[in-house]
Amino acid sequence: METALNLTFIVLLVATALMAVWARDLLAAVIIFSVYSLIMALMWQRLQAPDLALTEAAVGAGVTTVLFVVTVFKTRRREEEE
Amino acid sequence: MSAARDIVAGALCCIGTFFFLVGTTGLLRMPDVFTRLHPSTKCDTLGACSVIVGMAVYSGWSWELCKLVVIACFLLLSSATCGHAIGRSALRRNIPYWRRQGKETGDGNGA
Amino acid sequence: MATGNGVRRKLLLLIVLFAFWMVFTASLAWHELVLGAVSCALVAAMTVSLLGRALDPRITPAVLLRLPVFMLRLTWEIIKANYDVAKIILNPKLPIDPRIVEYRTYLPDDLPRTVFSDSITLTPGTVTVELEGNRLNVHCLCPYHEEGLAGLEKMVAWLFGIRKEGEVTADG
Amino acid sequence: MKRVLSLFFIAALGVLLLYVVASMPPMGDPQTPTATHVIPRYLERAEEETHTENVITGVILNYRGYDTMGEVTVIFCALAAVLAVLGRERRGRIRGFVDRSPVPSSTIVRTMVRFMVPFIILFSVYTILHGEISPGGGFQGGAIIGGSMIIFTTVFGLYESSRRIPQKVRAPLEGSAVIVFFLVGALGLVGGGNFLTYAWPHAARGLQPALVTWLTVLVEVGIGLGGAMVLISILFAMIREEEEIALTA
Repeated sequence: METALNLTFIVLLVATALMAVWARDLLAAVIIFSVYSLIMALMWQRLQAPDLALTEAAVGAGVTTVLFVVTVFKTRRREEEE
Repeated sequence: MSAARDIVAGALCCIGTFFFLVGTTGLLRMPDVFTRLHPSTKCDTLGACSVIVGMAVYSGWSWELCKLVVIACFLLLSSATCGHAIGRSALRRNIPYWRRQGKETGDGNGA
Repeated sequence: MATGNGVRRKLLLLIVLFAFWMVFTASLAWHELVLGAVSCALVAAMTVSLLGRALDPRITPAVLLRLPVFMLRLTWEIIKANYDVAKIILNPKLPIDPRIVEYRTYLPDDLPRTVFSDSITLTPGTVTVELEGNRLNVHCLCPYHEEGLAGLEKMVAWLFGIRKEGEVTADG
Repeated sequence: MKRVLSLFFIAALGVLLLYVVASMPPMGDPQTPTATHVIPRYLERAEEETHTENVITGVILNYRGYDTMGEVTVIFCALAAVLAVLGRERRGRIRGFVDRSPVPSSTIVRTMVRFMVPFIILFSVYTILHGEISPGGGFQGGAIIGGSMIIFTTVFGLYESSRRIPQKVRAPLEGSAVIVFFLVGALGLVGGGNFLTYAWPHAARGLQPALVTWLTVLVEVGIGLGGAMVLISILFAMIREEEEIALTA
């Protein structure tokens, strides 16, 4: 049971990381990255590191997402076709 | 007593999970932004709230109960506000909303 | 702003924040209480100007007393709402006929209106998509969902102690 | 060609990393020095040595105080770099908030944010002050204050929020994390101990535990305030340009 839960989290982490890298729309990438941060926060909690979980949730999912969104809107949002 | 409490708490958590499931199903089945807001605001809120109530039953009379109530209140407020914000920005961007067949599509500016 | 008014606001905010602090520290040790009082006073002094008009004329001790009853009634509405929405979603035919209806409320201020529209969002098949002045645009999932609005409005009016004819509806 | 090459490099790097990981002791191996010496020492003696109930805070601020001081400096440097590239928002230049977004913020969201922000700030104060007995601490609390101001700024605009936390308040506080940390460390020297030990051999013995606890709390407060101000300043610096363009356009 424990292993299954951990495995689910890890698979989700890898999946969101890949999706964030592959997303053509940068805004979508930022949102996916914040999902990644949330899963990571859950993971920290599971590893009994509530301090890190708090930091990850506040910084990873909250602050950096907004900073990334601001940056995305200041630059071009979509990747150009090759 | 303790067993009964466990059963009630477990049942509430199951109900919560069920509503999460329903909310996600609705999110996938609904046709447009506005209709998708309904399952995502309502079902997710009740789902989370009943999981929280389940935990409150499990913890019994203690400070944790107060904390859980506070969390539930914040959840209600924030999810309702988020639902409104998404709906409003969709309306402001003139995203047409879905109508039944035979009726014309709304222009997004009210009936 | 009258000074007496400002002090009343600060005290009210202080009390609410202190209750919040008590819940989170979960302790009655004296140093916790002193620390809490000091930090609550600090936060209240810093943020009281944020709340402005929303706090003082609207939130009174009577409102705070009525709040739990309101929450219970709202919870009942939410449960009904969810049952309803779940029934619609799980119906294979998906019997929805969405529309955006306009509703004019007699609730006077920002805060009652906000509470009203948030309750609308949480209850059967309705989401507030716009609030401007006293005009709300509500997205209804099915036509009959519209009927619940007046009852909710009454509930919110009861919470804030507003009578329908008694107060002039300020526009804007 | 480039793709194949980069894929090759990444694959090579991955294999190398996996190889190194394979030669590491297994995770949680009880035979490693970390598990035989460091962890028991922390768990057994942290409370009496650092006088903080939360061992993690004890480790971060006391045993590894130097590390944390370095981290705090890195955060401050990040702000310095952002400000060097983007520049600060100029005082008095923004005369009014020009809402260029197609969706101006709604009454409901505004009212809700008004009510939420005091509670969020109080929660972060709680997180900072209770860092030594429960999970949390300066970094987390600072991030939460920063988050609350970010919510406020996205809803009410840069004009409103920079009026509430003006630059002349923010600028001195940005370095508070580093300064408080350094001062507390130096106080340890004055008290007859080593830098950043929190222990004052010259002070009375009975005073020692309270002294250590309160110095730790002081450092937490410094880190919290500094971190929050750094985050807010970075956000303001990044939003600034748009608002100024909006004004001239």
